[in-house]
Amino acid sequence: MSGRLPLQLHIPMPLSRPGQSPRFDHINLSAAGEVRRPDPCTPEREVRDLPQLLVRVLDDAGRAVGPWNPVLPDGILMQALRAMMQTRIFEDRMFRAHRQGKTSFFMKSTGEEAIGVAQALALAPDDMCFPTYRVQGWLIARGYPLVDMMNQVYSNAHDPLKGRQLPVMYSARDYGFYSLSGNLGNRFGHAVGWAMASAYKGDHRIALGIVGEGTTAEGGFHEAMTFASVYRAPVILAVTNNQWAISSYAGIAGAEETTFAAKATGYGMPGLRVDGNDVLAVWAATCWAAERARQNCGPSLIEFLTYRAAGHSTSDDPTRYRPADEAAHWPLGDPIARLKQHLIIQGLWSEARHVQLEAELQDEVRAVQKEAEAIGTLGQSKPPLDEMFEDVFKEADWRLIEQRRELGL
Amino acid sequence: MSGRLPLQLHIPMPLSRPGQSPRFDHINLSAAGEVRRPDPCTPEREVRDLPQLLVRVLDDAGRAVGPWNPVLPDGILMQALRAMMQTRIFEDRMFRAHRQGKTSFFMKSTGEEAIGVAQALALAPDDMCFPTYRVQGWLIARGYPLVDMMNQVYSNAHDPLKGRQLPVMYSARDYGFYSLSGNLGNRFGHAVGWAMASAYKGDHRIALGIVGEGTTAEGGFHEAMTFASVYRAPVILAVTNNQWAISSYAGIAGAEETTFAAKATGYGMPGLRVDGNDVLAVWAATCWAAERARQNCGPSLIEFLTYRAAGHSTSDDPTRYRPADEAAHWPLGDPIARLKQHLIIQGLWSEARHVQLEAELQDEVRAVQKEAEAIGTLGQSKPPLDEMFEDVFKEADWRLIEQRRELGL
Amino acid sequence: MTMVQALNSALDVMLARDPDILIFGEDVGYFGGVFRVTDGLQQKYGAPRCFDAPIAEGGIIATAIGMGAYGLRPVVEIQFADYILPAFDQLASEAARLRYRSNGEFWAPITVRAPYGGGIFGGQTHSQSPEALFAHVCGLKTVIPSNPFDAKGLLIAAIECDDPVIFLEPKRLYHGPFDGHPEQATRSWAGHPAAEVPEGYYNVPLGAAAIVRSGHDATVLAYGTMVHVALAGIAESGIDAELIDLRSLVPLDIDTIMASVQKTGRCVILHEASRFGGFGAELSALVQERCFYHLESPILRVTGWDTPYPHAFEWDYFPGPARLAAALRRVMED
Amino acid sequence: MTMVQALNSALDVMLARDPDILIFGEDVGYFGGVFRVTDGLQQKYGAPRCFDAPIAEGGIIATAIGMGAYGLRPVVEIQFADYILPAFDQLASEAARLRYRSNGEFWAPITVRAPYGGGIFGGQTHSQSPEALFAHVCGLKTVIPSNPFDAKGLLIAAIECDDPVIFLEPKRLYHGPFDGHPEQATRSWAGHPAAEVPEGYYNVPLGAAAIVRSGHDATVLAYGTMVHVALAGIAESGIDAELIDLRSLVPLDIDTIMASVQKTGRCVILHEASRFGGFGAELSALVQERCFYHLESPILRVTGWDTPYPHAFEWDYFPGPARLAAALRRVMED
Ligand SMILES: Cc1ncc(C[n+]2csc(CCOP(=O)(O)OP(=O)(O)O)c2C)c(N)n1
Ligand SMILES: Cc1ncc(C[n+]2csc(CCOP(=O)(O)OP(=O)(O)O)c2C)c(N)n1
Ligand SMILES: [Mg+2]
Ligand SMILES: [Mg+2]
Repeated sequence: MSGRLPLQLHIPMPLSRPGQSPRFDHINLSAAGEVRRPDPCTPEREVRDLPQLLVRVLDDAGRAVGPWNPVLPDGILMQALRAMMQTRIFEDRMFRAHRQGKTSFFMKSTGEEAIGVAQALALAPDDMCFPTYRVQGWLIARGYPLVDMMNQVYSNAHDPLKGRQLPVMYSARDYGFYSLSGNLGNRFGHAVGWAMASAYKGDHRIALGIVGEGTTAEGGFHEAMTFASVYRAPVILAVTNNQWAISSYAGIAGAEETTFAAKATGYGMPGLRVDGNDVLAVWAATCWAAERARQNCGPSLIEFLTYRAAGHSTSDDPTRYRPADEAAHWPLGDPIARLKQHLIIQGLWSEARHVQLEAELQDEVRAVQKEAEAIGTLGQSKPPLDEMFEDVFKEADWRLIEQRRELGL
Repeated sequence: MSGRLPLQLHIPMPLSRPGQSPRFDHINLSAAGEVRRPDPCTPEREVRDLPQLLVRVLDDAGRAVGPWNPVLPDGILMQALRAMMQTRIFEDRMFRAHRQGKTSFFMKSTGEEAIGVAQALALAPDDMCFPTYRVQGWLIARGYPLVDMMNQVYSNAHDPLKGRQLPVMYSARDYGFYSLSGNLGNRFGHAVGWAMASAYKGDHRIALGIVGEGTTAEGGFHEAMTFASVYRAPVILAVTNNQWAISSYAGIAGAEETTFAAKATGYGMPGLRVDGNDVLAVWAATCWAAERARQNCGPSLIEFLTYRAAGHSTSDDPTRYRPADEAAHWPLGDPIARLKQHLIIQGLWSEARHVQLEAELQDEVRAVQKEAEAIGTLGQSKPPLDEMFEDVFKEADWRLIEQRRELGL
Repeated sequence: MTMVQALNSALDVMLARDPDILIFGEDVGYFGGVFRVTDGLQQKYGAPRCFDAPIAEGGIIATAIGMGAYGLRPVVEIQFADYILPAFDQLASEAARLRYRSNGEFWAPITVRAPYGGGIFGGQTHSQSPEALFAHVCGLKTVIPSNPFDAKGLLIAAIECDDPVIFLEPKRLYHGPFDGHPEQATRSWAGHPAAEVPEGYYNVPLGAAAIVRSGHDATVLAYGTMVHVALAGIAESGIDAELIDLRSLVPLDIDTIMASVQKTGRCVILHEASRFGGFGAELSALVQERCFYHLESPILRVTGWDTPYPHAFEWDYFPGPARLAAALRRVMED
Repeated sequence: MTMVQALNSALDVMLARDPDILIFGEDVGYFGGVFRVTDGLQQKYGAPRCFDAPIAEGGIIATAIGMGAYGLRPVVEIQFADYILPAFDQLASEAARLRYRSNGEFWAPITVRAPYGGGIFGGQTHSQSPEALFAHVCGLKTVIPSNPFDAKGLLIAAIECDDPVIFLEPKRLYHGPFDGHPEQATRSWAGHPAAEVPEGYYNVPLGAAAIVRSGHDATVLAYGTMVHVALAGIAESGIDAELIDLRSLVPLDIDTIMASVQKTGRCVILHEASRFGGFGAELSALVQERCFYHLESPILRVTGWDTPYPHAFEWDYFPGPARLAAALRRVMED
């Protein structure tokens, strides 16, 4: 053993920090249209190359190319564009509302809107999404009332969650949106159980679980993958790799060593790596995995490659740990701009109409915000106080009844 | 969606149950010598085929063949044979001691002795094994006093663990054997942390973590894999796939879908699948992974394919859930018989000498058992009662002091 | 019936009644569980209704919660209560909170069964009593039967309950009562009045304690195996103590407890779990808060020590009848 | 110094003193932690001594235990105490047991820091106080400072301790004291006597409570943020209460508690965690067992309610000075 070099502890570090030039040369991209599209029921051993490739539909010029092009009706594309734009506007306004002291906390999905929006439109109304806080676009795409989202963010008297939850931690059963919560990754396994229940009942409904790339490190991620694989649950398991987990770059979750899609291999599950900033690719991959699930061929894992263009939350200042202009260098661009470009070259859209839609949506969201603020912002309006003691159990026991009384209720 | 078949919940089932003929046709075997041996520092993407193959050295005739043949000195092979035989004899006697009411519990590693024994001999004395209960062979190969193992099993006055632990849950720091415990998989991550500490200090020591195939489902397995991969910890992570986890066949842990070695792929870690009933293959794979770790090339995962020939523990009756003669059909045979055959065809050993050694070892173990039983079996001899209150903390606080007093000590 | 048979019968009855009930857990399928509680159920109801799970307690609970949210009523087994801790976050942060945080849109009507407690030389990882950890989590119910009749009726009530229930089965009672005298011959349930278990459906409501023995001089609060130990201890003490079997810790039958202590003026709490921060602390605090002016002597706790459960010292750790009798004599002296 | 600065200083001092100390956790490296407690340490000591961890709390604790077994003294951060639960099994079944079960061959000298408690509108998953769960586990120590001086000295003592220590940092106190009056202007630590923190090494031993205010008529037991709330509540009540800051729950300074209650004859316990099975239950039980004949009125608990921590109702949930004052008046009346 003598003569050997001493061991060394390796600590992964991103290629660039504040003050340095952004670099993304470590990220392998396939050309749009390059990756084959196997039949959705293909066994995993025949698609073991896919996790290292990148499924893309829109090329740099905005053309939809290759076998994954879903060839969607124009109406759907317009719906997606509108939902993504509305999501961005909604989030910007709520972010500012936080800065104005109107609530305690907020989170944005800027740059990642394609994912939640395309998934919401691609899946069936009675499927269930087990979301992260970064897919508010799902709710918006499915027409959940904006004013209720705002009431939740403001924890006001009309808050559909009765003031019990942190802003953004929505729950919307009728919109296929499972109860969100702070504990990262915990609901990935719920998605699998829900999907197993659907299979147990002989229904047709499938589940979609989502985690961020940072969250893939949690043990619960693996347990969900294992259960999904063992029981061939009709579930789509998605990782949104937006390069950052608060201040930790994806290398801290394992991205130095391989892709997140590659995690599928260990479970004999197909893994797709998909351009997450391309609505068409997100749509196509989601449909592929949904088809697989509905045909009893089992689960899949999809890594959506994207970039978190905003800070982690209102509590975060990303310029402390990454170059301020990093987003601008992200090789997969902005999902709204890319869909807009596609629609324009298809002759379906124009700069002018875009500007007009933007203004319309701004007005709409502004009006809704007025409505919500007329009810009240955090602390100025509240659900009834006794709601604090409801729903701990189906029926309150003597402890809660006594405590409510102690509080004079 | 109409016209589709309803979803169905898939529950994995083994090929044969009690009363049926044993079948192992689902297990893919490579021929001995068939699999290439890359340089230990080869990047994972270049060895991504290995998890589906099977590294074997001894062929069916007992010849050592192919690039993984470690070409060991005869002395080492004899040491391995002796340790494996002694392990089997020790375990048989202790199992019987349990049946005679001399202790509360016992576990055997019958059929899997090659793994712990070869690892113990292949690694350096100051490396650390984070064991399962099924590698008692490690201690025996390293010369841990048999009488102390028995004293532990009997929880008697000389029990090195002072009666605090269930039988078999040894701890033997000086023999590179980390404290065992019942909670499956919990120490896999300790192995990674220990290895990281060695790297942090610039030392040369590496760690070996072991779990059963059933235990790979635990979240802690994944977290250990993730940390090992992210920090390139000098650790060997081993899965002993003995086909059963109590009554659950390996399919319940995911074996229907892919190999356990394939789990390495998701972490960008090489994964080896190795004949665990072949001392030479276990040795060779362990050395390969150790070399990789010592050269700062990071961790590896090794799946050792083996078969749990005995019941899970003294509490188990395997004939309730698998064919009674399943072990006899296991395609990779018995590790002792195979090494014996190899030594015989090498001209180093004979049936007669084997019988003689067997008798010697029986005598030796019997004598040791007498010695241990002279101290006492469970309940008839005990460590001092105040040991119950020691080592909860480095120094007992008032609660423990008072409680000791309450007990009249 | 033994307690194992009673539990099996509860599951059998419920599987037959409600197609939305299903069972899974480590080794519960073909084999019927390491303690045989699910014996024969896979054969009778088919694999999708009673099946083996991967060894991942967190995954088992997470999956059950998802199924519960879909509308099923999963009953899962954790092989030993000691191994429930990897799932603690799923229980405390998810199952217990789902209804509250979603304003009733989703909930987790799951039952988590686990063999529990010591007395079988299981050592530090097969003997523990973690009930205090669950009792502190708002939104979980915790139930612990002490005999076959209650076991069946409480398990049925737990399965029917729309809240998540932790159902802890004193494994030392599976095959017979145990009064804390290991030197005596093992007893079976045969002939015990609480072993008269109807074949069919019935339930024992959660939140109702049972007065196992009425008495005038002191109150003993116990649950699980300790109910039997308490009976022996009371007999050995010669004191006319009232014995309350809590049966469920959450919801807790505070009225029965208060009425008894207000009558007797003395209270001893008996549990097997370690003392510091154990459930006995909550009982002591409650009794003290509500019966202060009735108390004639300090409430005492007789419990496991503040150490892990040590293999060789099982009966030194286990709070047996002698320790209870001593405590009863002490509360009477004061 | 603020509490954040004091904690940072403790880590800085210890990294400089002992090369076997290292720090890791989510976002603690380059960024310096979401609460900035490790700010500048990676830059000063290099990446291997202060680095980011994958988001896997169980993995963080497991890794730390392995390092501890090797001979290092890892100090890990869990980003919020709420997120310590995925690691609960590693803490309770491994860290807390390693020394015992290996007869002292291995142990886990790890320190687990976590921001803790409410008062910052963190909602149900960024506000919890799980201390009772740790206090019940034999083999873990639990420490909760209430001011910058103690925070630094206790953290140093925790790092030096050869047992695993859970170090809970009341996040509402990070930048200033908080007496439970959210309607008043936020205060900073500047000018507070306990904010006078020496730059260098010192420690505050684990297991020694502090008498924050001496008094004759009643004893208030509190820790963390509640120490400040208690001071305000006592002032509002006009009662001459003695206030004890426990500082560590395990080991608990039982002597100081007993001496005080035996003097005052009355006791109120204040904590932010939910009541049922909370640490207040253990305190109540201990005081009752040891001071029964000195007690002139029931020991009361003023605590968070038995519900999750609700975002909109932060100040209705938070046990503020008015509730303490009312309890003090009640114990005086009786
Ligand atoms: C169990 C748990 N650990 C830690 C946190 C604190 N936390 C909140 S978000 C976050 C980063 C998550 O990163 P990622 O999974 O990549 O999702 P993203 O925010 O990038 O969408 C962390 C560490 C938490 N909420 N839950
Ligand atoms: C966390 C945990 N869950 C469950 C158990 C109960 N248990 C003990 S051994 C075992 C089976 C383990 O199977 P495997 O990992 O394949 O190891 P093997 O026994 O085959 O060597 C189970 C479920 C346990 N000890 N710990
Ligand atoms: Mg991310
Ligand atoms: Mg196995």
